[in-house]
Amino acid sequence: MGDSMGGCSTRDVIAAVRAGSEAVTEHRDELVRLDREIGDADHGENMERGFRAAVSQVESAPSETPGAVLKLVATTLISSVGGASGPLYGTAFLRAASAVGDVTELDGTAVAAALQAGMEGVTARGKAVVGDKTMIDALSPAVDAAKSAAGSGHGPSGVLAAAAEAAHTGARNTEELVARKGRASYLGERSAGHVDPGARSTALLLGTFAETTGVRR
Amino acid sequence: MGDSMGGCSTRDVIAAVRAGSEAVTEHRDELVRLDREIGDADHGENMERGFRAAVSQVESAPSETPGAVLKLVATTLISSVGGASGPLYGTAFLRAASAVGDVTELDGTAVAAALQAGMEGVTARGKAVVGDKTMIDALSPAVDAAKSAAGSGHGPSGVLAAAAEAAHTGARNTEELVARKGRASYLGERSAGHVDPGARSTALLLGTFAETTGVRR
Amino acid sequence: MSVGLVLVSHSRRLAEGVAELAEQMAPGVRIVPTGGTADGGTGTDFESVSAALEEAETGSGVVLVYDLGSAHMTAELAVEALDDPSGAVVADGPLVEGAVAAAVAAQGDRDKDAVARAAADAVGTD
Amino acid sequence: MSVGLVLVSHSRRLAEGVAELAEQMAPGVRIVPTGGTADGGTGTDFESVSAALEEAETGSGVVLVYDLGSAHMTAELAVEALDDPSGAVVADGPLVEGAVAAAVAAQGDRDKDAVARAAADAVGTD
Ligand SMILES: Nc1ncnc2c1ncn2[C@@H]1O[C@H](COP(=O)(O)OP(=O)(O)O)[C@@H](O)[C@H]1O
Ligand SMILES: Nc1ncnc2c1ncn2[C@@H]1O[C@H](COP(=O)(O)OP(=O)(O)O)[C@@H](O)[C@H]1O
Ligand SMILES: [Mg+2]
Ligand SMILES: [Mg+2]
Ligand SMILES: [Mg+2]
Ligand SMILES: [Mg+2]
Repeated sequence: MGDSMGGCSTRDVIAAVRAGSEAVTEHRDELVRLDREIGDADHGENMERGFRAAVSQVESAPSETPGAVLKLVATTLISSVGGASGPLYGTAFLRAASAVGDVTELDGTAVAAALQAGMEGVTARGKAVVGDKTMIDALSPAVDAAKSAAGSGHGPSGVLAAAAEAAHTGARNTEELVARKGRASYLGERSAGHVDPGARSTALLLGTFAETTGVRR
Repeated sequence: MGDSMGGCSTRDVIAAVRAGSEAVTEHRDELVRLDREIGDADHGENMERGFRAAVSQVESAPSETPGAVLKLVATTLISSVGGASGPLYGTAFLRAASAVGDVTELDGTAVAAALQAGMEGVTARGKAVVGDKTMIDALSPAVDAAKSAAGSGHGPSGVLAAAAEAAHTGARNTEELVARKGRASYLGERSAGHVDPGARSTALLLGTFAETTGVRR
Repeated sequence: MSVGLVLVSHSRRLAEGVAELAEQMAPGVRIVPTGGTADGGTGTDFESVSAALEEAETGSGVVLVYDLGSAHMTAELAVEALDDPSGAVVADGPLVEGAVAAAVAAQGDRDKDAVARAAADAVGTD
Repeated sequence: MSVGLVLVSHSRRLAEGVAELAEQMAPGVRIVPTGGTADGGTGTDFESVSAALEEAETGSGVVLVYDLGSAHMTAELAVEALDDPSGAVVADGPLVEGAVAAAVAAQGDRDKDAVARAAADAVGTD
């Protein structure tokens, strides 16, 4: 759909979660490979397990608002992921749900605000700052890009497309960083030379959300 | 026997170890009770197990010298006690064995030197100083008393009797101390008001050694 | 009763072993080990931690000790999900040494903040 | 090969759980858990630690990590009993966090002193 052709409905959010789950499953081995280099080789499994559970929850319990979907995804990720990404993405979705409130459709500004709230949740939970080689290094530039796209009048898909592009760059740039948070911090200098798995999954999810929103019927 | 009536033979040392084992078994519950207050309630079992094993080793493998007996006791305690007292008493007996060397009989001076070496072993192993509420608080005054008794011409039984008396006082005085080493240090101030189990077992053993040597046929 | 303890580990065996050690030093303290994901893998499980929080609550509050960073975050989330989050506190400090120190402090009838501090100060305890 | 690791705990389950965690971060490192007395009780066993030292020796040396003070002393004695005591080093540092940090350092082909230092510095690692 065109960028300004309207908001993001509950059905759109559900579709995005479903697409996110498929993307994570498709990229499972890549995420495992990244996590094997600087972690414990489970990020792919963790994300696949969490998003599968989220889809099945979202599909079984009808949600009335985008916020309700986001909240259900949050609690399901928290209960099912089993690794650091569970509390982190869980808190992100929880804060995003609070940020969007009870509205039935999200415009570009609401999407940008949801991303920002999500990022603040990750920061509150994990205490990482930009440069620590975590998902924050994908999420933080994504939020900046989203806000600026929303500010110049873009709708949800434009905002998400801008966020996704920035997140991809941010994730790629984690390669040279030395980890200061999460398991990878145990590796010290040796963590440099590898992309952070959580930054990669953040970029992947945002890219998928942008695509799903962009091709909306 | 009279105090200066001769040295301490290999058989005497074996008899002392056997008597030590009996004493520890007899006082098993007392040691457990003390360790329950400021530790993990196993000092009685640990000591009983260790000294039983030591007696059985000493009785099965004929040793030629007092030093050889002490060395066998050391390695057996190290292998069988399972708690801090294993490495500590083990190192004490090991150093005592080195100190007495190859002689076939120990005089009062040799006994005092063995006690001193034993104490230095405990210090090297456990890093405790006087006042930390450990077996050192029984052993250290015992060594001083032993050296002074040996210096004034006492034989083994006189030296051990002096050591035992000082050790008993030292052990009793641990009651008011706050533990700074070993498990009891986890209790902080709350460790005061209880006698240290290891100091008590040290006093018990020295008392038994003194008695055995004193009633020698 | 004394403050309860919840051990939040990535491994069930690890948590049970720590509980075993801590209980010997503090037989009167309620210590609940948790570890591993619901499907038996390595990781932490929010639901088990929440259940453990309930089990460890004696009315005097609960202190949680964790192993790695993600266990810390799961512990925090479980506390935030309580009806009264002020009843539990996540302690910094090494898991084994911290759990033993916390258990001993709880056995000594210290309140939950003092118990948490004992865990945090456990580095270098003998 | 990389430096080997021996875990000296008072509990077998605890040691095995720690090995499980550390192995996930360092699958190429030889990690040998020991814990409990020969008769299955809680405590440390000199003979098992000695056997573990042999098993963990890959030719690059061994680092030992322990839980409580008496495990420290048992670890030291086992090292002193080696033909070449300079081949192994007892690391200070918390058991779980130290073992993970040491395993990761060993995986990174650090020498045994650097591996021991990684364990000692593991306090407050994420
Ligand atoms: N404190 C933190 N703050 C932000 N992100 C973190 C933090 N700790 C870990 N992460 C992210 O989580 C990712 C790892 O997730 P995952 O492998 O699922 O969990 P675990 O490390 O527990 O196995 C890392 O790549 C990183 O992006
Ligand atoms: N570092 C140390 N230096 C000297 N003595 C110590 C030390 N640690 C413990 N002890 C002694 O060991 C005794 C406890 O022995 P035991 O109960 O057999 O071992 P554990 O504490 O491992 O259960 C204490 O009462 C104390 O006298
Ligand atoms: Mg991982
Ligand atoms: Mg993991
Ligand atoms: Mg004991
Ligand atoms: Mg013990």
